[in-house]
Amino acid sequence: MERRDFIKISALSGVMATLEGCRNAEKQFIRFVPEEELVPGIATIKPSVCTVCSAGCGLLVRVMQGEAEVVRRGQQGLIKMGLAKKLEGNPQHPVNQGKLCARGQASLQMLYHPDRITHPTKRTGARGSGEFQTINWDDALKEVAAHLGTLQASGSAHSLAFLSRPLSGQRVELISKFLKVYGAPPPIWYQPFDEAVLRQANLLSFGHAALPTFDLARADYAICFGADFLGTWNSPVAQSIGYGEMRQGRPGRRAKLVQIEARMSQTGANADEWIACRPGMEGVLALGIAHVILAEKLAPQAAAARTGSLIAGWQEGLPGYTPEAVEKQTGVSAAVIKRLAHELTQSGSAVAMIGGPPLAHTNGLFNALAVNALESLVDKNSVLSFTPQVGDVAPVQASLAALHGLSAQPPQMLFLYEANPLFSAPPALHVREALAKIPYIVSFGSFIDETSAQADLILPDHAALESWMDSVAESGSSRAVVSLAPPAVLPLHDTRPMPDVLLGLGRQVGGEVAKALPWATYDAMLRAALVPLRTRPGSIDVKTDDDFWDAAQTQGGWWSSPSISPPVPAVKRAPLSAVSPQFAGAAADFPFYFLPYVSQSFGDGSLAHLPWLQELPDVLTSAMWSSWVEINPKTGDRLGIKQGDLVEIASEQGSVRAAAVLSPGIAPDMVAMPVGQGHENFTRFASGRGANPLSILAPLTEQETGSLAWAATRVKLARTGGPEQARLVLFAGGMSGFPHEEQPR
Amino acid sequence: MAHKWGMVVDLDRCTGCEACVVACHAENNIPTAGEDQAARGRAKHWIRVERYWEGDFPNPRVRFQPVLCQQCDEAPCEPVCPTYASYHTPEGLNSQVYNRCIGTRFCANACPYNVRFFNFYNPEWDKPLQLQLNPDVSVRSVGIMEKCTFCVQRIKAAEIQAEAEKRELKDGEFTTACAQSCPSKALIFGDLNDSTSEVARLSSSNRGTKLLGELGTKPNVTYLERGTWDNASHG
Amino acid sequence: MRMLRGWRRGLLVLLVCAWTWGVVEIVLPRPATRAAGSAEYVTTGVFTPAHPNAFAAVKDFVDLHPEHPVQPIAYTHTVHLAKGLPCTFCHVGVDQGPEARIPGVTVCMSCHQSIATDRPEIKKIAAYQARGEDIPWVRVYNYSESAHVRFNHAPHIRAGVDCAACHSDLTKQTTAERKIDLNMGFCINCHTQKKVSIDCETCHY
Amino acid sequence: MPATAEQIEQDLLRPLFQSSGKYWIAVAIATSLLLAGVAAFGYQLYSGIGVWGLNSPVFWAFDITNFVFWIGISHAGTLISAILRLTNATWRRPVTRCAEAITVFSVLIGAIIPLCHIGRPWLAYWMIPYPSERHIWPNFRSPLAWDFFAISTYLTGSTTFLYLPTIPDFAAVRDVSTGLRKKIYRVLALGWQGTPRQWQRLEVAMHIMAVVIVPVAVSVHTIVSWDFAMTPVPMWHSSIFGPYFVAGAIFSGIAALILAMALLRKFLHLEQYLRPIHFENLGKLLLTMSLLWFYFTFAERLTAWYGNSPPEMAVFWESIRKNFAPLFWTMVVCNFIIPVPILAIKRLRTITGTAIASACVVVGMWLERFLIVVPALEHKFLPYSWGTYRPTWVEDTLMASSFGMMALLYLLFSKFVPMISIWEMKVGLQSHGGVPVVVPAESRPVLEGPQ
Repeated sequence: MERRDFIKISALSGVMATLEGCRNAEKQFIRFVPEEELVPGIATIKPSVCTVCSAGCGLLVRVMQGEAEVVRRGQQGLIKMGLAKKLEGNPQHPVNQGKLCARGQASLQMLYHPDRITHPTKRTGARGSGEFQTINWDDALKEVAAHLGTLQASGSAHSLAFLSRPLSGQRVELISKFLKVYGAPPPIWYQPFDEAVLRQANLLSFGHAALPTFDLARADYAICFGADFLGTWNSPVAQSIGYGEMRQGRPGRRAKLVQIEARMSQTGANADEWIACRPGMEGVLALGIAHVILAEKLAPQAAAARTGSLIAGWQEGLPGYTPEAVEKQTGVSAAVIKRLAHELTQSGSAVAMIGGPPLAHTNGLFNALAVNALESLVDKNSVLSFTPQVGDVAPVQASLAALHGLSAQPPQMLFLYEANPLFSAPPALHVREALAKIPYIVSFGSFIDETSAQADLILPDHAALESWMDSVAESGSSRAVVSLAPPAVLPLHDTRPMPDVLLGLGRQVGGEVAKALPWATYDAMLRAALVPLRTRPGSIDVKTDDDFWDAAQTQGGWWSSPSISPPVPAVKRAPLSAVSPQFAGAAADFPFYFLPYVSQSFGDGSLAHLPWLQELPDVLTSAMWSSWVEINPKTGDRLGIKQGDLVEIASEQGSVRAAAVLSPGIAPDMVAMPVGQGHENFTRFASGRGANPLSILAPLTEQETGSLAWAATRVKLARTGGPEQARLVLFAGGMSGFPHEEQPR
Repeated sequence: MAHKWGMVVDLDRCTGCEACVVACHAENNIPTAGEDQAARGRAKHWIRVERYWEGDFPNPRVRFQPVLCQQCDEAPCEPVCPTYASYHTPEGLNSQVYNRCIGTRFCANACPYNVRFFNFYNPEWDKPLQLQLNPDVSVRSVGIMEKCTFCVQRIKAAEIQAEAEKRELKDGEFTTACAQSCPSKALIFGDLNDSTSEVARLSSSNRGTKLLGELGTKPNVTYLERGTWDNASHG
Repeated sequence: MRMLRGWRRGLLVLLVCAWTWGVVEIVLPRPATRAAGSAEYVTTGVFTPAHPNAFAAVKDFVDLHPEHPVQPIAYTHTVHLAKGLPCTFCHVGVDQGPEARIPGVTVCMSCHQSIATDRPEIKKIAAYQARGEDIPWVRVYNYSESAHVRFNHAPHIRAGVDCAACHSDLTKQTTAERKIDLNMGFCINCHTQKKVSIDCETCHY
Repeated sequence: MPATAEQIEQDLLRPLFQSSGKYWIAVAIATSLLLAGVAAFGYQLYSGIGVWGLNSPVFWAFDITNFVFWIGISHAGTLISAILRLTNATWRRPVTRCAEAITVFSVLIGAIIPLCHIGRPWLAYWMIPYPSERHIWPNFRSPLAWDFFAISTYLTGSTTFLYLPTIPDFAAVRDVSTGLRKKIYRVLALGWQGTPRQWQRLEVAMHIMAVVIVPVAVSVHTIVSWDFAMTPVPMWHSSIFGPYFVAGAIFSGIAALILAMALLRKFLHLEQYLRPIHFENLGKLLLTMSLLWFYFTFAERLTAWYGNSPPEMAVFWESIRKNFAPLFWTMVVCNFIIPVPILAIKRLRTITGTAIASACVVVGMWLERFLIVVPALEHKFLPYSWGTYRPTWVEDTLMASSFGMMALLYLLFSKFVPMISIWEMKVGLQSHGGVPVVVPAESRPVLEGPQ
């Protein structure tokens, strides 16, 4: 009842309520027979796998019986069922060891999200109009199978595409296999912040095309070039565990952390020393430090013989990288460079890390190789290593080229899974135009987002907690890790797991596809893939396959005994000379470097629909529910921009508006914006909120790998309005707070 | 011996990742305020990570400081409550009895840490988000103060379990939601009266301070100061 | 006094009424969605601990509740208990944790698949099962949400508290009746007698 | 000065029997305001206190400001009238009743506000100590519990203090009226016949009450100040708050009294009774209190400034220089800069002059309370958790409604009770040196009520 009506007719309603007695609406619901019997009030703990980032942490789900409003057999009613109440880290899991980050914790809300797509739906209006109608699964699947059949029959099987965010585990296997036998090209993996550059660099330097693992618990000194390894980069939980140990886990031994970046990240905020370096020049700085080490013979040159050979001039002691020369290029003083070289080599166990923005320049690979060379030079105790893998399956990699291919030659039919390029790819890549040309798009999305709003048919996937989950850890552990979990709860809605749908489609398509995918359900496929691990030394020591399968489900996966995967001889390649980063936009017109960064709350934006994360104050700005742009206070003064003002950020590609946050942790010639807000259409919590910095990125790529150089755009700033227009919600200091609180001591 | 629950916050370990904040929301049925209410200063975070800037570019420094209810032994919030809704339990917890609270909000004003929150409205969850609510914790209705309870539901569950098994509680047998999630182990919870517990050991660390200790509130949360890196000791 | 006689009084009453209506109409804001989000998403419903209406609020305040709710099935505790069934046979969980299960159709039919299948009430249960529905039992003993009580059965069972101490003698009842008023005084009395904690946080959190 | 007892009775009973159209318009306006407040409160009750502008960490604002303000106003009456009675200041006679009425009504309003401001008003009865099955008593350590007792005592005491000297006047009304009215006043007059014994008892009772009510009044506002002073909030935790609040209360009370008298004088045509001398004398009192208020404010701020404790200085500068500076300096102007010259210069200390000064003081003292409550709460110890406060229309309405309620109660009071004590005026007529002279009841002229 509405409030105003209440007051008007409160007396009347009192009488009505008296007549009505004690009946209330809920009691008129049908109650369905429970599908699963749990003891009420007692929590059951079930393992699962976290899917919100690629780290692949192990979960424990606290499941308790509750009463849910559901639709069963077309009728609405109440059912007693196991409900997931809380996610914790799985203490046995080698990656996260019982710990879990904010995003992982909040992923629970994906299960109960009020805007989940609860039934298969078919588009009725124009594309993007958001008009859908519910259809039943049989019809939906028949329709897709018919399309697949027609496509194959007409000899254009190659015109089927599958676009997904990079996955891990058997889902990759399943999708790839399906496409292969069907005759389609391999899946297109896309996410905005991909790691192709670093994987390539690591392949060249260390022989592993993978993200590195850092045993920070053994480090005495860490120098990190741009990687927000405590916040969002690589395997943040595993790295945070190591960080805690590196700080206070060893009595009397406290490591130093030096962070080099032009915008202070969460990791930078924790560093003992924070050094601003000119964007894209991190590699030069690393080589400047290496120069001092080599020149003063602080470490044997041979220590980095392999990785050094990839850098031109290494053998000669990097003559071009004298501290003074480097100071000119990077803005970091020669004295600091020299001091860092001494500190790095004098500390017991040092490590150099790179990740994030330094790789997102046109010279990203050079930066990575340079830091890798420095790493080999100073890392005496193998703080950096690589997580062993069970097979030689390389991690799947986001590919801008493939996305380009999609735009260049739109396929006849597209499967869409957990990828949202309309939000996360710069418009300059013309994905929207490509999608418009594809006649038939099928999405497995659980939510309407910008991309799945374009779909012709949506076959909603189960939430992760309702599905069989598996993943392979690329990094974060000294063991090979295969995480596995059965569904923690029964499905709430009329959804079906994507793998099962794909297997079912395979059967309907028949022929080779059905033969290649003989499993009835995904768990059968998982079992077939995992059971061979029984004979390998690891966390499960049982006699039979059945026991292994059961134990893996209870434990939340299988992991090998610890074994460090050592660097292997590097791939031969001509040495690289220093390359300057290129930027889109002339410095005169666009005076500011623009850094879109992975949000602590929303990752690449795919978590913006979770209310817990929307209301999570950003730890550096304390902003909630908002978009903002970080500006140095001096720059703000110069441009007449005050805290909370509305600012237009314009690049050659377009402009966005966001509230200004004046932050001392950013260089005066740079502005930064978190990625995540600015969704046009992504549930009630994210739609129409803030601005999307990815939408003004220039389509520059890293020269060698072709991966998106997302830090290579330049912008200009202008104040366009006051705080009323900007609507910046800060947790700290109330409505008009300023971030420079000085705490009285 | 009776328990005395306490916590250690190691500022040198804390990375400001805010896993604790979401963990607390999930565990304790803390409603999401929404943008409008958050803009009015009514977002509820029983634990928050405060951030203090020191210095300017190019040498800015940041201090993170998780602040939750300090469970003071001499809590300013307790004597001011006219109905005993805010009182001290025998186990040293600074408890808020929801059903006894009439909502004077005096306790929140008296609290120097600003860790008490008021239900300005009845909380709301868009269905079916409410299915996540923890049945072990009350859903607080309008007009009531609430605050960090040190996850009293977990304390009670563990105590009942230990009693059923006729044994003493073990250190580390359970912990609060925030401490459980904390990746860098910056939050340590336990029994201060158990001299062998980790929290008791860390509380007596020479890095230990109390937040606003000069006010004499005698908090049961100890902050361990950030360390410094000394080049000389790493020769 | 005299001034208020006759038409003037009528006028005043009319004025006050019109005025109140006006205030409600004009001054009170139109309802706005408090939850964030744009209008295009239609809220499917909101869960809130608020009372559904003023009457429910008053009822809660004065602690009014039906003593003998009408149940969908005329279950007889008398008969089942006389046959020697222990309470925990149906009310599973009572000795393990906070809650006692209210048995569903599956529990009933596990016996009544073969026992007394011809009775009309049993036929009703069988019909529920055939429709895939559970029995919509009406809760008899419950705490008001505003009491914020986290009651846990198991410690009471372990302490040897008889079920009847709180739920009265069910051997004499058909469907359960709320014969004992489980107010705070009732709990406190017993806790005081048995010398167990009467600390607020024992039950309220 | 009216010449005769008949004249006095006629003049002072007239408002009870005759009312102008203006009176009813005033009543209608006051009622509207009150009803608006009732509606706003209903809305608040239904929705929650979220309809106010409160937030974390500003959990008190307009509500407590108004509470302290009205309790402060209440010190007009009782304290002044009691002190004047005790010191036998003869000029007090026409002043006491309207002062005491202000007290009763503003304490009543002051007592209602906390009931409205709590989160769950329906449970306010838990403040009352009564044996319950729950075995819980109110927390006697809480300043709010002290408040409850202090205010209920003060309300009872000041009602009695107002009632006692009204008994002979009730009898007078009883004697001149007929019908239902006579019945009501018969009850109110408690069988007053004006026998010497009754007069003697009344004198004794009034004397006792006058003695008792002074410490009660002082304690009430001291306890109200302890709501703040007993918490470790910067700029609240101060030992000066007790006397500061009492002085401020008397200050605002006198101002309210002067205002009320000026209005009564104008609207009830009491020029003959409320004469310049009364305004002159009260004006002098107000001047004293203004100086005292300034002394306290100065002492409080200077001590805080020299103490230089960072949390206090944050609040200090916030109110003096930053967001609250306009309000702060308005307060200083209203409470000191304007009233002191007006009241100090004899030529300006006229009825209009004192009324203007009083109006300023009422505004200034409201601001003073606001500036005590809000800036401190906005800026407690940890700057990260600082907040800001803006009132909403609900709070504005409730505040306006409290003034409406005051006006309505006062208007109705003037309709049912002579606003100036008839018998005391008569005593003044006959007495020399302030010794009361018993007026035998039978010697009174019977006044015919207008038809």
